[in-house]
Amino acid sequence: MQIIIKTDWCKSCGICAAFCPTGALSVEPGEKARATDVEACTGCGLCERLCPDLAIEIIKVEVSI
Amino acid sequence: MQIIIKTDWCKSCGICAAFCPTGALSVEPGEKARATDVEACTGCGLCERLCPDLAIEIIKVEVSI
Amino acid sequence: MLKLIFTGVGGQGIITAGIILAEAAVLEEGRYATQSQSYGAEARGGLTRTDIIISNREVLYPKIEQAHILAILHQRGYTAHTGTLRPGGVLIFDEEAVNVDDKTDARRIPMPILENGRGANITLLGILCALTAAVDPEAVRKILHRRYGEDSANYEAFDRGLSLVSERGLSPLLVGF
Amino acid sequence: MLKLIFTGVGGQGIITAGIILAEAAVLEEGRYATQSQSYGAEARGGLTRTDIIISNREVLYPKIEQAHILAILHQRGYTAHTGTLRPGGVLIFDEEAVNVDDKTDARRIPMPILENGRGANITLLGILCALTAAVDPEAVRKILHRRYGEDSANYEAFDRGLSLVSERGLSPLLVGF
Amino acid sequence: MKDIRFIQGNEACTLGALYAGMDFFAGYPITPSSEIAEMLSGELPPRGHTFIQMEDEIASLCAVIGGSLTGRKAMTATSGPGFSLMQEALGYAVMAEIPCVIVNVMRGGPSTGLPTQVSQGDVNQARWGIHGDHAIIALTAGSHQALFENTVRAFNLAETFRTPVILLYDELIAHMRERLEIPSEGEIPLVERLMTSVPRDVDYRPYLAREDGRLPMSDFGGAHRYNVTGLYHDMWGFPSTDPSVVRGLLSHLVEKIEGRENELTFTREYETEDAETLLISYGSAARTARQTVYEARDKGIRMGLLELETLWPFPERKVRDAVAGVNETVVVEMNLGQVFEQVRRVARSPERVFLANRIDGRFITPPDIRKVLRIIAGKGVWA
Amino acid sequence: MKDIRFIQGNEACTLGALYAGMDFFAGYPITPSSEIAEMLSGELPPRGHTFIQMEDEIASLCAVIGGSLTGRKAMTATSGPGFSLMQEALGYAVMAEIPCVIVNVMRGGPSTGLPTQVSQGDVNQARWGIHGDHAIIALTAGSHQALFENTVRAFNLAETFRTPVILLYDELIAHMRERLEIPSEGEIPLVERLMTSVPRDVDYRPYLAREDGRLPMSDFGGAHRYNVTGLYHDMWGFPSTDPSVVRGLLSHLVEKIEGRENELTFTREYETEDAETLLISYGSAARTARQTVYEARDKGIRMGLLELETLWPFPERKVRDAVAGVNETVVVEMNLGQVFEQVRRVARSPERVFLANRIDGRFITPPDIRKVLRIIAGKGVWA
Amino acid sequence: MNVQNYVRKRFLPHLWCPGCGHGTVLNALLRSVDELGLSKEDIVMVTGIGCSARMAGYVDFHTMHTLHGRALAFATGIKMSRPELNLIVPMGDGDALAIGGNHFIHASRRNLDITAIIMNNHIYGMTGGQFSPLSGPGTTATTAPRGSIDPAFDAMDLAKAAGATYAARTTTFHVRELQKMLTGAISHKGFSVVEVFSQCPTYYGRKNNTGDAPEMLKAFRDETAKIGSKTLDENPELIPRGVFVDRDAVDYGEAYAELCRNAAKEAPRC
Amino acid sequence: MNVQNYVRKRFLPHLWCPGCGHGTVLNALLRSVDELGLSKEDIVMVTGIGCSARMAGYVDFHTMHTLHGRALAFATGIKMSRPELNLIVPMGDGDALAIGGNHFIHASRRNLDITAIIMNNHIYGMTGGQFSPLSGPGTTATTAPRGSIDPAFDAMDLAKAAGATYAARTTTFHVRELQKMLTGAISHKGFSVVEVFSQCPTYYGRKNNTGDAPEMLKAFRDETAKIGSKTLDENPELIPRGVFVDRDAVDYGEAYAELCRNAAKEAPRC
Ligand SMILES: Cc1ncc(C[n+]2csc(CCOP(=O)(O)OP(=O)(O)O)c2C)c(N)n1
Ligand SMILES: Cc1ncc(C[n+]2csc(CCOP(=O)(O)OP(=O)(O)O)c2C)c(N)n1
Ligand code: SF4
Ligand code: SF4
Ligand code: SF4
Ligand code: SF4
Ligand code: SF4
Ligand code: SF4
Ligand SMILES: [Mg+2]
Ligand SMILES: [Mg+2]
Repeated sequence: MQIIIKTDWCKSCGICAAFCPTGALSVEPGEKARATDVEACTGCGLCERLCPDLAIEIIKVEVSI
Repeated sequence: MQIIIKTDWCKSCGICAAFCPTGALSVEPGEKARATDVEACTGCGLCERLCPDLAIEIIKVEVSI
Repeated sequence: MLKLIFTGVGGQGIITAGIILAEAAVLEEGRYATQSQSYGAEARGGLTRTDIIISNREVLYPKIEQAHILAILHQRGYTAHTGTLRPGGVLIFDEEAVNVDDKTDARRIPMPILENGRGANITLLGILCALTAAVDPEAVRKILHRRYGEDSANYEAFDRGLSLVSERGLSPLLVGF
Repeated sequence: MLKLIFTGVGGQGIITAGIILAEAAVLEEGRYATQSQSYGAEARGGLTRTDIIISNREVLYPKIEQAHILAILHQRGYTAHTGTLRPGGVLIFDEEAVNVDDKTDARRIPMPILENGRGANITLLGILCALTAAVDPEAVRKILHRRYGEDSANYEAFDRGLSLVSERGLSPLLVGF
Repeated sequence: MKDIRFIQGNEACTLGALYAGMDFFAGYPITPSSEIAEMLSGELPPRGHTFIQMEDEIASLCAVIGGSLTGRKAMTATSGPGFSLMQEALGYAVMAEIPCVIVNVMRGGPSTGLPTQVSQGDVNQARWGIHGDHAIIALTAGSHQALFENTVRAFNLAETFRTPVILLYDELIAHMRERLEIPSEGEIPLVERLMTSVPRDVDYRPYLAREDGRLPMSDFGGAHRYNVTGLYHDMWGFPSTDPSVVRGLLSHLVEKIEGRENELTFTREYETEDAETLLISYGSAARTARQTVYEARDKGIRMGLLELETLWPFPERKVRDAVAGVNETVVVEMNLGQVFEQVRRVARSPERVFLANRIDGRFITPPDIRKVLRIIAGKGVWA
Repeated sequence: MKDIRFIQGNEACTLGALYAGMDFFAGYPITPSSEIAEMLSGELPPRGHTFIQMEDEIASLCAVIGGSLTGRKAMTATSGPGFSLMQEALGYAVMAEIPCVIVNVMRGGPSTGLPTQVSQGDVNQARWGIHGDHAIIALTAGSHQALFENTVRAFNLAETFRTPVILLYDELIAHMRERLEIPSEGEIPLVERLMTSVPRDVDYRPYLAREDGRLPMSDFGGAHRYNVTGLYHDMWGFPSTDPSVVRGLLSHLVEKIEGRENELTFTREYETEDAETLLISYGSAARTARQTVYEARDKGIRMGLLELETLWPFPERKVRDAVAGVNETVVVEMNLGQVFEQVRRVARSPERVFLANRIDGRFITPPDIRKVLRIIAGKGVWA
Repeated sequence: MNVQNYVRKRFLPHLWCPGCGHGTVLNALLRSVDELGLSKEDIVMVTGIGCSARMAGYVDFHTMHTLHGRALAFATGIKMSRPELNLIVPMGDGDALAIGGNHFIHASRRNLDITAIIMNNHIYGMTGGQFSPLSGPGTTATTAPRGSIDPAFDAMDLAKAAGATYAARTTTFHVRELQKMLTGAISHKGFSVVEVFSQCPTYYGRKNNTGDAPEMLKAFRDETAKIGSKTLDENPELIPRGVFVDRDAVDYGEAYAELCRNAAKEAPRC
Repeated sequence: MNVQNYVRKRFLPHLWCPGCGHGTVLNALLRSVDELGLSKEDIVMVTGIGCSARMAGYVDFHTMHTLHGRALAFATGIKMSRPELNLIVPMGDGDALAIGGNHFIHASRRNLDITAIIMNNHIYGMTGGQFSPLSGPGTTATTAPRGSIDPAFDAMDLAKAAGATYAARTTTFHVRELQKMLTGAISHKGFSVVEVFSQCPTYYGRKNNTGDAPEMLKAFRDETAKIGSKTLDENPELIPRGVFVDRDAVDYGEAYAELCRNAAKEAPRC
């Protein structure tokens, strides 16, 4: 899973972190969103849809075994 | 029963005559409405309500025996 | 230049009559004409008036203060517009519906116009054509044809007007132009 | 006449600070003042600027081309408005948030203003009062009282500003008037 | 064979619009303009063109703007009350430079006024009804033939200058019937929309004027994607508050019209060569004025008429020159002197400019004019 | 004790309205006027007076007219786009002679233009935005103190002349904060509605003017039943197309205002006594002009300022006389020269009248004026 | 009683065409006013522009003839100022729901105590017979010579959805029902709407070959049915008549008065 | 896919406030456009004036930013001229239903194939927080400092009553549902409306103590329920979400094209 956060677009609203089901993201007051636990991300895509600033992109990386 | 037709207000539309249940009224083409059969009038008041020109007044005359 | 005013009440078709007359002059005889009408709060069912001016050159001022011919189909028209007839003009009116007093300095021509019911306005045109050099009857017939096709009622009404003039023994007048 | 410009971004409260300062001058000290601000498409969350002019007589032209004092709480404000400071003027800025280059001909006064979080704008007022003769600290305190009642956070923020000036060993300046 | 009609002015306007290639009409009925919509509701569908009756006048002009932007020659028609309601959208058309034609058939105002009577009271509103600085083109006509021609001209100017054009005429012209000879195809040249030559996928700038001031368009919804707004905007159509952009755009909007007075001065002259008294008039009032001139000439009086067909931008030079050559000028109109004020403004000797007018809902008569001529030593009378 | 405030212009206007006795407000928010509605939504209910937010500007002015007719001092506030939408209802208020105040806080136009920037572009629209002939009163102000006073004056004039009064001021005044000293009660006299003395059940004629031109009113819904219409009407308020009624009503509507220029000329003069150069300005631009005058005087230049507070009816006599006494006149405004054109119109030597203006959404500066003064041999520049 | 007591006799006979249903609406309204025992001084009638709007000229109430489509906005101002007056606002179908549609839905939403009457002749009468948003597909009109393609509003649905607390529909044939509904609407506290199908023989009739006024009334009789009636159940293509909404909800004027009372208790502000 | 392909990158980050729901509506709309496989050239976006209206600046379609309340009227002109284009008209709640209410109901009535999106933040955002006709009683706003007394419209009821053939409501919390509804609306033939509750933390939030944007989204989650769900049945005070109308009816553009075809068969007229 790849979580791309366009920090120049992010406005630190905190929505992504508040609703990420797995706690993969965090937004400190006044700071941009950060993927603090990429491992936890299930790629559900909720954050990229909720973000009002089009600032997140989730890319599912195909892991070849 | 008294049928008062204000002929200067009547515009000869024919509505009163068309719907008087007892045929008490008649309106010849281009002529004002006339009470042609006052006896037949039951005083139902339909004509005075239907008239778009407020041209009819029905007065129920109390007949003292 | 011939100036005509028709007046009546809504539904009598005098505006249409005015248009047909002017149309005949313009489209069939290559002349110029204007037709205008007055509206008012009372336009509907109320008094109507149409002014027709026919001329050999462009008509500028389209309102008529002094008509050569005034045609009246309703008493209220007489009261309201009789003053617009020029002294010595022609007053055509329905002999049943309109009472004309003696004060008007005009040639009075009573006619049973309204007798023709819905065709009365066309009858009026017939009378006018027979009575004046306003337009040629053929020109009017062509317009009637364009507008109403073969519907014979109109031609009959028109011919009735033409013949009324001869029946009454009236000879053509020279007015206007 | 003293001309001050405050600049920052939406939410830092610099417009309120400007109003309080001018209000203190007008309502408590009987002077004249104008306060105006620039709006723009970016007003919200974007760069804001307020111009305050304090004078002993009526202020006519309310915009400032050449400020005596420029207070900056955001780097973008520095870039955009540094040119409005008159040569030799006073530049007060947040020492964390704003980088000031050497080119500006001004007395530079870095201060830990934003440290005070939501009260930073009031701290700025304290600094200004201690540093200049703009308005008397008591006048500002009265306005704070009218606006916010007893809420002690504001007085603390204000006093923090006052003491910052002495802590840093700065002495009052004579600017304007 | 000549195509001659005997019709109302509203029909002449409609036929003119069709001749000009108008293919989009949106409107809301109002006396004395309704015949235009009525005729078009019959004429446009068989041609596959758009007729739509909207919920009100505001929506009508908005729809017209939308239609125009997508490549149509679009028009609406109304009268004073509806025209008042259109001012906001009219300002949008000015700002976004949308070619379109707005017909205002004048009736007596202010307010509901005299719905079925003649007046020329909306001349100044046509110029200044919009908020903010701007320039506008407004034409008028005094006969059906001229109305036809000026309707075509209105569309031509709208396309040439990428601007709304107002066609003002009065109730008398609207409802009177007279002869109209329809010009044959090609007899009046048509200005078609100037399309951009910028190819697809290349940066098209909808608000970048060419050297001659014209702005090539690209049908909205077509090859180029751009933005249209009523805010001040840059050459791509995106909002800007940059002072130089603002100044540049407003100057462009005004200059493209006010700066082209020459190309926009349409007048007719009658018996002016040796005139000592000049009448200036327009619309139906000019008929009375011309009649008066002819009657005067018949009596040997040297009178002439300058008939204006452009009302805005006001034909300053033309009027100033015409007035300069005569002893006195009488402006003939059916309002309190809206064009009269303009003539006074541009005349070198305003004290020799007089007003013959009528404001009572009745058509102005030759005697009304002669009365003023008789008392010309005095000033304009309200009669 | 003096009641001194440090507030925005919109608040000063609101306080002026309350001082004047305004007890009915209907409006629709728009930048830069919204603070007026916002403040009133707090202030009117506790007084038991009406505040209502309507669905749009059209409805707002209609409601205001309804409120006024029933005896209220009623007002609405808007900006260019909303004012454009109000033109039809404004014409109704003119025609039906309904006292009310319409505040137009000007922003950059045309169209949506520059919503948050300063402009004075709506001066001519205030005069001519309505269709049909008419007259209108429009006031303006260049400081909060003056704005307060002219707001009160607007209500006074509305009542005196039974007419809508437009209060035009600009975004700078609206949003800038400065000192306002609220006059004590009675310090500015208030004009209350002139009520009819005709008793109940006696024939009351709402449109019969007294000898002094004033029309006593009777609260609609009260003792007298009459009719109100936007059509031409007789003295009872019933529609009429009689030419003499029409002429009489229009003349009355215009004369009651245009004929009272004297009573309606409000200006301020600064340093004009011995001035050789005269600035004429109004609204916020007059602040810059006055500043420039003082700076010039400091250098010994004999410059003065005539500040207009009445925009319409244009104070012709006053301006003509003022201009006559100086070498040159510079009109200072933030538009393309709307008042400049008026000054030129009335000046005896229009070629000595120049324009210093600004049209880019920025506030006009003393250097802008000085630039024009320097090149005064030339003509007004658009800078 | 005599309805003629409520009219301005000098303006009668009125200017409506022979057989125009608008006169019948006037007739019923006057009877309703009489039935309610309202005095002429208690009533303000506000109209817009249209044939319907002429009504303001004929009734001897306080009358205001305003702008096309805006009557309810004017009435809102009057009612907010003088809550004790009875506001009656007759409108044409175009007046109410073409240009006036926004004021209609907002007046419905606010629920200010005003009675709106939609005199629905399915046409723009005054301007000469253009189709209205209530004409419906297939209607022939001067701006729809081949028949309109415009779907029609159902005024009752719209009133209800927008928030009107009383809404009823009938026709000029059903004169007793009409009077009852008008009485119901005027007595109702809150915004009430009565839609009356009204015949326009001059334009609608002529263009659509309906026959004369009596014929048009017969059509009203035959093409409508009461809500809840067996006839309607069995003939769902008929147009329903009856009271569609009649509910209690706080009237805007009351709510505003309450707001004022509460606000007055606060400390003074400015 | 990447939503960023559909935006004009030079104008981003956009000017909406942090946490503003309007951005989420944009986000969902772009995904829906992508899902439908529409090309940027096939889409015309028309907006009015308001924070919502800024959307036209950000999307890389044909875009028109018009006048407050009038977007649907402009869009009607465009669609009548170019029926093959997809018209998308995002509007604020004030834009759509205060000043724009009339165009909204008439566009619904006509059933011209346009997709309207009501970005309902229950407030006038752009002008600084005045109440809107969708705010509802009790809402605090800059023009309702003591709480609004204005009843609110139900946009779904209104759309339905006026004739819209597709009408759905959801919130910016329900982002998948939102995308689905937008896709449904755009593919629908006829007039479609999607109402999206969108948070305005700056004005609505601050005035009404709702907490920050995430808190406001939680409220959307907790105070709404799907039509037909058990939750809604059990908690009728919740606001229903879902598709309220989805029906077939002749689209105005088609009807007009048909009219033209038939008319063209007649003999020429003038
Ligand atoms: C702003 C404006 N637009 C248009 C008109 C023209 N107009 C007058 S009445 C009317 C419609 C009349 O129809 P309706 O409201 O149904 O009333 P009716 O005459 O049928 O009773 C129209 C379009 C006007 N007076 N004002
Ligand atoms: C004719 C007109 N009236 C008023 C305004 C001011 N105005 C701009 S946006 C707006 C309302 C914004 O609210 P909404 O439509 O709900 O959109 P939001 O900003 O909340 O997204 C208003 C009243 C205007 N621009 N034009
Ligand atoms: S939702 Fe978007 S804008 Fe908000 S914090 Fe997360 S990444 Fe940033
Ligand atoms: S994709 Fe889902 S799990 Fe991954 S960060 Fe986003 S919300 Fe959390
Ligand atoms: S209904 Fe009235 S107007 Fe019609 S004919 Fe009878 S009396 Fe006359
Ligand atoms: S009252 Fe009844 S019965 Fe008598 S005439 Fe009238 S309708 Fe006929
Ligand atoms: S035109 Fe129709 S609505 Fe108007 S008065 Fe005549 S019949 Fe009645
Ligand atoms: S004011 Fe409200 S609606 Fe507007 S951008 Fe900010 S949060 Fe969004
Ligand atoms: Mg109707
Ligand atoms: Mg909103």
